[in-house]
Amino acid sequence: MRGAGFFGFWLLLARPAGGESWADLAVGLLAAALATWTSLRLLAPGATRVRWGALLRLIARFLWQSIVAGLDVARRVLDPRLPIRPGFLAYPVRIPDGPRRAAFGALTSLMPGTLPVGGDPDGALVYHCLDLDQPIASSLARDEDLLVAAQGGAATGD
Amino acid sequence: MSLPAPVDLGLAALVLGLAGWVITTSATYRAAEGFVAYGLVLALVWVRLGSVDVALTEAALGSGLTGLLLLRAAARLPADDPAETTRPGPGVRVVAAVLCTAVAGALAAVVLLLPEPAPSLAPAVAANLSATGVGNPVTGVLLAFRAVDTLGESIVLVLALVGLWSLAPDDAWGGRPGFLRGPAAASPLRFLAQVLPPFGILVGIHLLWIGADHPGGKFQGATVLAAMWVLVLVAGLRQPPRVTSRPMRGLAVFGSLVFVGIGTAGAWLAGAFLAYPEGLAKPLILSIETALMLSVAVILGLLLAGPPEPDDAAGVRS
Amino acid sequence: MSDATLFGLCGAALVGLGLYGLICHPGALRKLLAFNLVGSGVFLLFGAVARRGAASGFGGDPVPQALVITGLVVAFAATALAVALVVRLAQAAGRTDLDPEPPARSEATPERPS
Amino acid sequence: MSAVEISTVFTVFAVSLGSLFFLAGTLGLLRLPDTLTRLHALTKADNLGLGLIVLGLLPQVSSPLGWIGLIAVWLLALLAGATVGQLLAGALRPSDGTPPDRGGGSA
Repeated sequence: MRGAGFFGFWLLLARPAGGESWADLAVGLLAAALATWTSLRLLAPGATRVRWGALLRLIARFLWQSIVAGLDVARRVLDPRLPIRPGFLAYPVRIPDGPRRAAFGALTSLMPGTLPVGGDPDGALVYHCLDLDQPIASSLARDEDLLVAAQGGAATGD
Repeated sequence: MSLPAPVDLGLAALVLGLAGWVITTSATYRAAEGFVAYGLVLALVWVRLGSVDVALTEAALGSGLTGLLLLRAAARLPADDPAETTRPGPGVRVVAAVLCTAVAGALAAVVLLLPEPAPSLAPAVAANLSATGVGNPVTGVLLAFRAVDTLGESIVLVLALVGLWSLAPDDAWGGRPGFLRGPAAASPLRFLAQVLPPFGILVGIHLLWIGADHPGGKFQGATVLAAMWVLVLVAGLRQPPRVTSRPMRGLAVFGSLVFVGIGTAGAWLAGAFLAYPEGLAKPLILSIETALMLSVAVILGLLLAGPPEPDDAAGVRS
Repeated sequence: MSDATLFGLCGAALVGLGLYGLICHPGALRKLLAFNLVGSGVFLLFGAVARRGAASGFGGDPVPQALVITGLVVAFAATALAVALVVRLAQAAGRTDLDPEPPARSEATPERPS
Repeated sequence: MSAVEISTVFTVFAVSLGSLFFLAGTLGLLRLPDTLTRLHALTKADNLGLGLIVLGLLPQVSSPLGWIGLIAVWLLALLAGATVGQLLAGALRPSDGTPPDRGGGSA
């Protein structure tokens, strides 16, 4: 599965024009195999099944929220009064520490008004927020629910 | 005589400005940061000069890896280093400025007085490139017409590594390289180091593979591979190998050995050291490139990882 | 003025700037940074020569370009070795200037056996 | 209008809009009071700006591989931006966890 993805990425790089030799293809397969091996060693696959429906909803929400986030920042910056109320907020994240929580951090760093700055001793993620008056915690909770659902598991299971 | 394009003027001004910042700023760490930016702008200059091969090397090696090396070194220096604050007196500085202006002026005069029409080996390369079966003239020069230089360079890299390791104190020998070890990396960095390397491997092999006919090649590919390895090391996902590890040492000299082996075979089959038999030039060049890329990637990574340190060093020093 | 001449002059200026830094900074790491500037200035001179030698359908003379690539790799190896020396010097002496006079402080600095 | 003209207009529109967001991000860099809030402006506005530029360029590329390639560029830039943004933010986090209490204009 990952191997096919990496071979696809190779094709993107190589841009086949139709005049390839077998050698080109063989090198591509070899490169994809190496990449897959590395990927499996660095990031062991968990026992998860991707739920496509939930994944599609997650992607849709991500795209929509990206637009909202960009517009939100642009509006605040262009407003002569500069309406921001920055501050920190600890969000008790349910996803256990590891690659998935990192993925959640990366995802939410692109969402409107939130930027993870690290964890705190209680296991929560600390966010820097552009405007504390926004309903940030509930928005984060929705992101988290969707991410967990897309990975086909309960929030605590791995 | 035509005027240079505004973009060239802007790039030249930016390069000189950043170089001035590297020289004049007071803190070493900031100077190293400036050097990274300087290297990236310089890569753009190389693109404007029509040398995409050099631009790729400059961006990856000159700016990226050298910058990382200098930044980590600057962070390790003692904070109360007297070298950070002392400066020579105004007399010395004026003399130095006059002297350096004279050197730069002489070089500038040389540039302005370069012979016209410019001598060039490009026609000679173009005439003989087809014999190598390689489409990228720079790769042709590196591995066919001036292969001795490249062989020497691959050996210089091995020697640099030997020199680096010989700086280790006696009690550290047999330990693991220590420059890249540090406190536990932040979770986003670990995530990046888990996700990015496979893509880097694909890009590195791609650069090698197209290097025969397009800009790219073993050095650029090796730099990308080394960068991925260093990312994994910095993120703490893997430990660098012990300096006594035999597989790692073997990999480091593998490229030079293959190069020498094929070169010696050429002396026997094609009549001269490093000559390639007719028709076999391209596959032989590709084998050398592949072997060299592996070795260069390993050596670059190890050069960045620094000399070995005692096993308990990370725990004791704090 | 062609782009080759412009960047050639730029390279000459970089050599001068780097040389000045090399002389005027007491810290070894700063000297190393300055020396890298000198190196890139020399490479840029090569680049100007390569650009002027554009012929036979190539954007530049490939021979100087190949030499610069070789030079960049060797420069990196030399820099790595020099950085290791500087770090070792800092470990041993607690300072990185190359002043031959023994500093008063260094008596207090514990010397590692080597 | 022919299909080609429509796609050209779409490209010009989307790319200009994307550039506007880059401009907004830069303006945020200048106007916002501290580095953490500036990071917000950069990561969010550049994500949308680059996304719009990629969207605008899609009709100009004929092969499906080209489309996926453009989208891959966007995704890799997102990964890089998100990672670097978090790393910088983590480095800038005040050690006692109190908000940097300055420049907060009332909403």
